[in-house]
Amino acid sequence: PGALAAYCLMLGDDALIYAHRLSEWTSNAPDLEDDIALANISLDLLGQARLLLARAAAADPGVVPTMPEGSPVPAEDALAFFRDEAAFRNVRFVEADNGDFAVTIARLLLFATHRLALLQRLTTSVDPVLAAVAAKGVKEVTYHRDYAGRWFVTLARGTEESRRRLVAGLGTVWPMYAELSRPCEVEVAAAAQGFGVDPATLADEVDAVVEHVLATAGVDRPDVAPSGTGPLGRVGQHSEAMGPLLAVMQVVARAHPKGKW
Amino acid sequence: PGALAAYCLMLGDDALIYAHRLSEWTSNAPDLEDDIALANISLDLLGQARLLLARAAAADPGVVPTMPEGSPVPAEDALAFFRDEAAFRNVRFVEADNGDFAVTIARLLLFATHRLALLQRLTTSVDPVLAAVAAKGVKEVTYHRDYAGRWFVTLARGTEESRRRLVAGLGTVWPMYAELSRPCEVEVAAAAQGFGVDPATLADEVDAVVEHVLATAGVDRPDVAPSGTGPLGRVGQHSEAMGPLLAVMQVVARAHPKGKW
Amino acid sequence: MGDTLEADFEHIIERHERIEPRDWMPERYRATVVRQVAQHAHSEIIGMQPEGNWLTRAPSLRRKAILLAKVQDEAGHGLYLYSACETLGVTRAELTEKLISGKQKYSSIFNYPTLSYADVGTIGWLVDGAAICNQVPLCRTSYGPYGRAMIRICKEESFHQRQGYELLMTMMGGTDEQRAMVQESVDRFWWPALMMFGPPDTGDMASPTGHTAQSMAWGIKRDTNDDLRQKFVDMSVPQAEALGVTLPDPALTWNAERGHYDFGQPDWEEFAAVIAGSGPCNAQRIAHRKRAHDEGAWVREAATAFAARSVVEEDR
Amino acid sequence: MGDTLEADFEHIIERHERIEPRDWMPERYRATVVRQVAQHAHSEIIGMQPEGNWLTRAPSLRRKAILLAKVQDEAGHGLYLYSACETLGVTRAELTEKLISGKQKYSSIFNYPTLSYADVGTIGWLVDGAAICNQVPLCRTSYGPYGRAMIRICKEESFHQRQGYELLMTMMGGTDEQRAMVQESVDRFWWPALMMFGPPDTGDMASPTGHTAQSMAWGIKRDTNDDLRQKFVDMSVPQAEALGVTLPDPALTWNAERGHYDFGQPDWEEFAAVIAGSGPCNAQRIAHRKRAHDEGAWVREAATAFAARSVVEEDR
Repeated sequence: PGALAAYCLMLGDDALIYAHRLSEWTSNAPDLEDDIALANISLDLLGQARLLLARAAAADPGVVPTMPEGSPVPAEDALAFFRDEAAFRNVRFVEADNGDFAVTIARLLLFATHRLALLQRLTTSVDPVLAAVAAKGVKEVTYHRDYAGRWFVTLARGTEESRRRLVAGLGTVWPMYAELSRPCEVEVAAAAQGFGVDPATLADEVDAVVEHVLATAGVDRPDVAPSGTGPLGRVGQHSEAMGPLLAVMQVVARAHPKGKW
Repeated sequence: PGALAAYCLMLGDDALIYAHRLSEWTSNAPDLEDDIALANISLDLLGQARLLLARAAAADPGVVPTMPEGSPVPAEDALAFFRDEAAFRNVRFVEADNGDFAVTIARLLLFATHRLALLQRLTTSVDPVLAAVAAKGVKEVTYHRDYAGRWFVTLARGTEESRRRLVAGLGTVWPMYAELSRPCEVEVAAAAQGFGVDPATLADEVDAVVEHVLATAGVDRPDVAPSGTGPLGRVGQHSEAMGPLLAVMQVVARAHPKGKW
Repeated sequence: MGDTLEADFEHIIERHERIEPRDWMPERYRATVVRQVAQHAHSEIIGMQPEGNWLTRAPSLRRKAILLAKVQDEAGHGLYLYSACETLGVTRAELTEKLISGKQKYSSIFNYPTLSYADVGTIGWLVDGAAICNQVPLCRTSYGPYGRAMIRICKEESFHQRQGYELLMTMMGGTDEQRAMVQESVDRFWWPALMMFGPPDTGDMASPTGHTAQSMAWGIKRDTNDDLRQKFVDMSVPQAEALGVTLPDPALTWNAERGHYDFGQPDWEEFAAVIAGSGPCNAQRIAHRKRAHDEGAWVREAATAFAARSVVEEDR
Repeated sequence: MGDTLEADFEHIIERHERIEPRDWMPERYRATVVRQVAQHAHSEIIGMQPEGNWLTRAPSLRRKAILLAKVQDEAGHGLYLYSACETLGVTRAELTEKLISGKQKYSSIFNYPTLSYADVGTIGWLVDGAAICNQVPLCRTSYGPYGRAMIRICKEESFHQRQGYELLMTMMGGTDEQRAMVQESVDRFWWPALMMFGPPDTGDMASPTGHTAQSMAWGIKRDTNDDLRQKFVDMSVPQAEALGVTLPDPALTWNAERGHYDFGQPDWEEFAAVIAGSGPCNAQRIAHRKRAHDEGAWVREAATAFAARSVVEEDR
């Protein structure tokens, strides 16, 4: 596929799969306010996913799976519901189960910090659509990061148990976190062509923000090895969590390839 | 469908769906011995399911979903993987999540006690296949019941926590338990025709065994209302746990309707 | 002095004005409002589950977004309503405890399972539709905070109802399987929706506790169960026709004399069983809420401890 | 006297007889056997995860039963091997603790994910195949309980290998998608399977700790890594041809002079990374085991408490 389409797919899939995971919190959060906040974050990311998948399809219709003749399924849905696992381009970081609230907050902090830095850069993308999506996303993800940051510090400095869980949760998500800043070919090409960003160039900035939150929380950087080497999720090699996620996510859509919803 | 086919489907679906749930314990049990025991119980029930689904298909080929031309999928698999939710005839009791080990043991005790009484009667079924399946099953399910009974008493009389969990677990599974002994039309017809059993006629016998285990464990019968009235699962009205279970169970088979495995 | 207060209270009620949190009110009025508002709040919270069940399986991204926003709105409604209760001196924690222990009820409708994506549409159309019939009059209810919450809630509910109806309409324009799915869903939800208005006001099945009469006198309730049920049926029949589905009631027919539809009675024994705890999902719904609440306890405790510590640190 | 004991020990080793639990043995021998048997036991237990991942998605009931029985066998192997360790005075609880804390290792292969149902077949064919090459010589290993456990295990592993190969063969006779699935799976597992024999015996990548030499001298190990790897390649190439898949090694070619296949080297840096904890699934595998172990703690405690109480009651 074209580099722009590939790049939009990648960013769209991150948002789509993570939105899916976060939506699993609905009716399960520790308090009503958090149920609402997590649903809101999920909705924002779902919105970003829809715009990015639509942009990918517009930039290169070849990325959209072929649907049976007469199928009314729009491109964004063909991409979300009719691609097989290996065609998804999200990082494995967003696939894993939510774990408890501490794991969730730790992952959200890392994800939102990275994505905010990325979207800020993308506001000057030479692709006007991408720039517009980024401009909208910056506001949203700033809130996501702040929400996660506040809870991160609260849990770290709350009770003994919350601190224990937070530290464990950070350790749980940390091994896959490295994948977000490990550049894949698509990102390198996207950066070279001026519409995308090489995530390696964001690492310092992201790291500084994360360090600041860790310091405020009085939590050490986890001393754990990264999970896997190479781009993995970005080239379609996912974790074992992805298959069951897609089985559930795609089941109704796939049962009705000519369905209207 | 014919009454015999409908009856075999029903008993086969109970075994199939419960075997599926129990297989989820694999690599997750409290100790290796229990990992092995639960896998063994799951395997026994899976074996019963295969024989019963095959009997259903032989008794009335009309119950088997139509597969695309040239599909090599055998009848037992067409039934397991290509029926939609509403065509499954298992009780909702076997669909629910496993919960913790206490919930699992409580459900296994109730399920195996009921099924053992049922299979013992079915050894004299006028259908020779059903009688043979039952004769084999009696030995298997006797072990299942004894395994569950031993753990039930152990947990009840182990630690404070294990007792608390066991009592809670029994309360969790109890509301749907009534469904097993609530006769549906198919069972009434099967009993009238001599190849099946009206589960209402088993209730006293099953109840006596359960009471005996409860007494040994020093645990009271839960004082909770039954979940739902009428046959529900037996007429295809399942619980909300069934959809996601089938989404996962059927995903690979459905992606390859002409696949050979 | 008690007499003056009571007279003032009665006076406000008579003039259809609002009772506000700081106004004097009879203890039974307070208890009745708390019970009704809490039950409504609990219904919003428990009501997140049957629809939330389809969030991970929504068949299009647009529908996933709509559903997520809707379930989120229900959480928001729960939030306003618990706040309205708090103005009467009851905390959210106390109310949650009463929900989980079964001491307070929620709408019987949420004890039915959602078994296909069409149920998301049917809940919007019929269940939210019935809720609106019940709730619009409550915008004028005598207790101020409740009435104001209801204004906002009704606005959103009516938006949800349109979205649900629109989903069903879209599905009816899809494949045969989709149309069958919609019909099957409507078949399952029609009677439980009628039950949402509560037992008949008269006859054997009428509520013996007489909540309705007292609540109406106090202006907490504004219409009888049967009136609201009739209004709902009259509203729904032409909508069903426009949709192309059959409502599963052979007795349903236009009565020109009355200017209303005649209709059959729901299975009131089933209703009684559901209210008594034997609905298909009662145990599951409460267990879900209890699990989420219990699993969140350490988070709420952490927030409390952190807030307390922050106050201490600021004081230094 | 120590000299006599040591001489007896050496004598048994030289004659390729078995050391039994009650025999005297040097502390380093004991430690080495414990380490090796524990690592093998851990590999069986962790090895349940990648295949167990497909239990709920097996595409036919026959395959579901085969897979469940196989994963159950792995648990059984773990059980024998932990028992063999226990004859050397180490408890299963201690070993589990060492696995969870990362103090003891398990086979690097299980740090790769299973991503399609073909992986179940490929693990049977290649991974169990490589395991058998490693393990058959261990049936003659010097420590008695280990050797006897290996005899039983090898018999079952070879059954599993045939089942895995048969699954792949069946899939190759299926649809184009299935054939592509098998090829993709073999592409992912070939190199990690070669790594299962450990680093080369000589050269830059050779293990600096020299475990191999000492273990061979003691008869705990019986062949070098490179010999076993060669044997595996020689065995697998004709099997791949019969299957109709391409092994992903352009250097793979028959060397008539050597009477063996020449083949390329795996990415030993990747191997080092996986051993160091950076495999795609290391963290996940350990976390899974830890979670299951932690969640089972109350059950094991209950069993212990119940057993203790039963003893007391019997004593009365």
